[in-house]
Amino acid sequence: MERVPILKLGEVLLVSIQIDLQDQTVLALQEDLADRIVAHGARGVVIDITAVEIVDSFIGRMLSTIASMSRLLDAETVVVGMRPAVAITLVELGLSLGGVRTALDLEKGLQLLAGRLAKP
Amino acid sequence: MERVPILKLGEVLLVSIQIDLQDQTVLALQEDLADRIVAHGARGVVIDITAVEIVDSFIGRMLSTIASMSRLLDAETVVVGMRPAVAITLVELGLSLGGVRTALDLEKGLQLLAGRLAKP
Amino acid sequence: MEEFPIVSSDDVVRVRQRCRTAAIAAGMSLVEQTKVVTAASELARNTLVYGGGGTAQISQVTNASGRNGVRIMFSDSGPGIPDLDLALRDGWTSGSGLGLGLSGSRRLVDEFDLWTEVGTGTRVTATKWAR
Amino acid sequence: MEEFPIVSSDDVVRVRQRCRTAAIAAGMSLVEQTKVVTAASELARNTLVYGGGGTAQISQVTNASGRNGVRIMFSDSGPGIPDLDLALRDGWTSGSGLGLGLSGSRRLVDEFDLWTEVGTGTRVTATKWAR
Ligand SMILES: Nc1ncnc2c1ncn2[C@@H]1O[C@H](COP(=O)(O)OP(=O)(O)O)[C@@H](O)[C@H]1O
Ligand SMILES: Nc1ncnc2c1ncn2[C@@H]1O[C@H](COP(=O)(O)OP(=O)(O)O)[C@@H](O)[C@H]1O
Repeated sequence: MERVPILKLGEVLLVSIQIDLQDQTVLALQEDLADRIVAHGARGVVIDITAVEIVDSFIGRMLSTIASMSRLLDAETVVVGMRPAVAITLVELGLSLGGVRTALDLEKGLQLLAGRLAKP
Repeated sequence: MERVPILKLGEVLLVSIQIDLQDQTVLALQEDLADRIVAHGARGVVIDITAVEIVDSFIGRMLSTIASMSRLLDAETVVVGMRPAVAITLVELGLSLGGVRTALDLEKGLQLLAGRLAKP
Repeated sequence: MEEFPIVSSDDVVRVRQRCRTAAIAAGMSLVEQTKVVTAASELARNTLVYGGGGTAQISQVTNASGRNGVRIMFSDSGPGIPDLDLALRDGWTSGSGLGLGLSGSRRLVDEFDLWTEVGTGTRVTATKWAR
Repeated sequence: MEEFPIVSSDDVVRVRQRCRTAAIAAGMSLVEQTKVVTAASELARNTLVYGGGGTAQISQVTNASGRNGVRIMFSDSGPGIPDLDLALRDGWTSGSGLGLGLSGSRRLVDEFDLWTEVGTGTRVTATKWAR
């Protein structure tokens, strides 16, 4: 099983998904991220899905789970780079990703988190 | 039945959960805390769950109840030290602990409260 | 027509890739490709998780008016679905899913057919046409 | 296999501890352990609160492909559950709970089976496999 690498940029963890995600890889990523948030005291997580061609209900749930789980660990998650075709498909599939913050691209996502981290 | 001790640090009450919580202990803790917040005019509550291995729906509800109850008594609650595995499990269980503030550890939790208490 | 087994979650990934290739070959737009590949991913996972493994078939099809499309079929010899109405409902799952696989993939394609028999198995056929 | 009574909330704590030991012995990751112990805690509490007390069984199991796991079973001779669909719904409680015990613990394990008969009792069996 491949693992998705997690990079550290100051107080933010950056996950850039570059592979076609297998279900086990998705579960491992959730666990790895939870561990790393606590280990580094990270305050933000950016998940870059620019390269992700489809988000089905399993991957969609991963995004929601990561957002909720990181909130419990006092970190905020932003999903960046969602392709237009993926967004349309997600809606038709019935997934609204309610609690998940999104931004257009990595830069906007980091800006959004920086705004939050500036606050005490 | 064991009781969870409540320590006083200035305007903050500190609860460090070191035992495997029985339901009665949970209920008693809620009541003890309410009494102590009022008795000491406490402005903040820190609940340290570093040693807590699982949070099920009963314990999760206690955390929400304490947060809401202390807000009504003009004190703010921060839950600190949640383990990564506990956060993932809570999300899958379906509990998001909406109104509960969290921080990485005791130090960060106290900082967060200090920021609030500094304001008039 | 291509046929291959679904016995591990690697195979679900492979189904997506083959379905994408077929969708491109059928001349689908990017959105159409994304929809049919997403449906294939949902159905393949069901075959694996609930059907206990099975087979995927992916074919290019052409209709009477010359439109091209992709047909995906998933069959297993698993337990079958006792209450189909319930299973096709948004949000209903017998396991730990979101309950959007069947209902959602039905919305993503143009034709959707589900045959199931308790104790025998399940076969889902879905077709999407290029516009 | 270990069996013990659930007649007080002490016993719920003991179920957690025994379930943890079994989960470690099965080679589960920390997250897997936490999930199965949390499920056990929910189900044990239901046995106590709604079933009026009962029995817990915790066993280590191995499947055909050699994977290890933990199976937990809770039985009581309580009132049973009149509407199972309702009881399995997120947020539904007949008492003062959050209504996440059954639905949530089902999500936390790999196999979940609930047998109940009004006037006879309830038996929940849940299995989680180490990855
Ligand atoms: N191939 C299958 N064999 C047996 N049961 C199935 C199969 N596919 C789907 N089901 C049943 O239909 C239910 C709904 O499926 P679906 O809408 O895909 O949601 P989910 O996959 O999230 O459970 C499943 O929970 C399962 O009970
Ligand atoms: N062992 C049992 N015996 C009888 N009824 C039960 C049992 N377990 C669960 N139930 C019923 O199912 C409902 C939902 O249970 P659950 O999802 O655990 O939520 P909660 O425990 O918060 O009520 C309970 O409120 C109760 O009515």
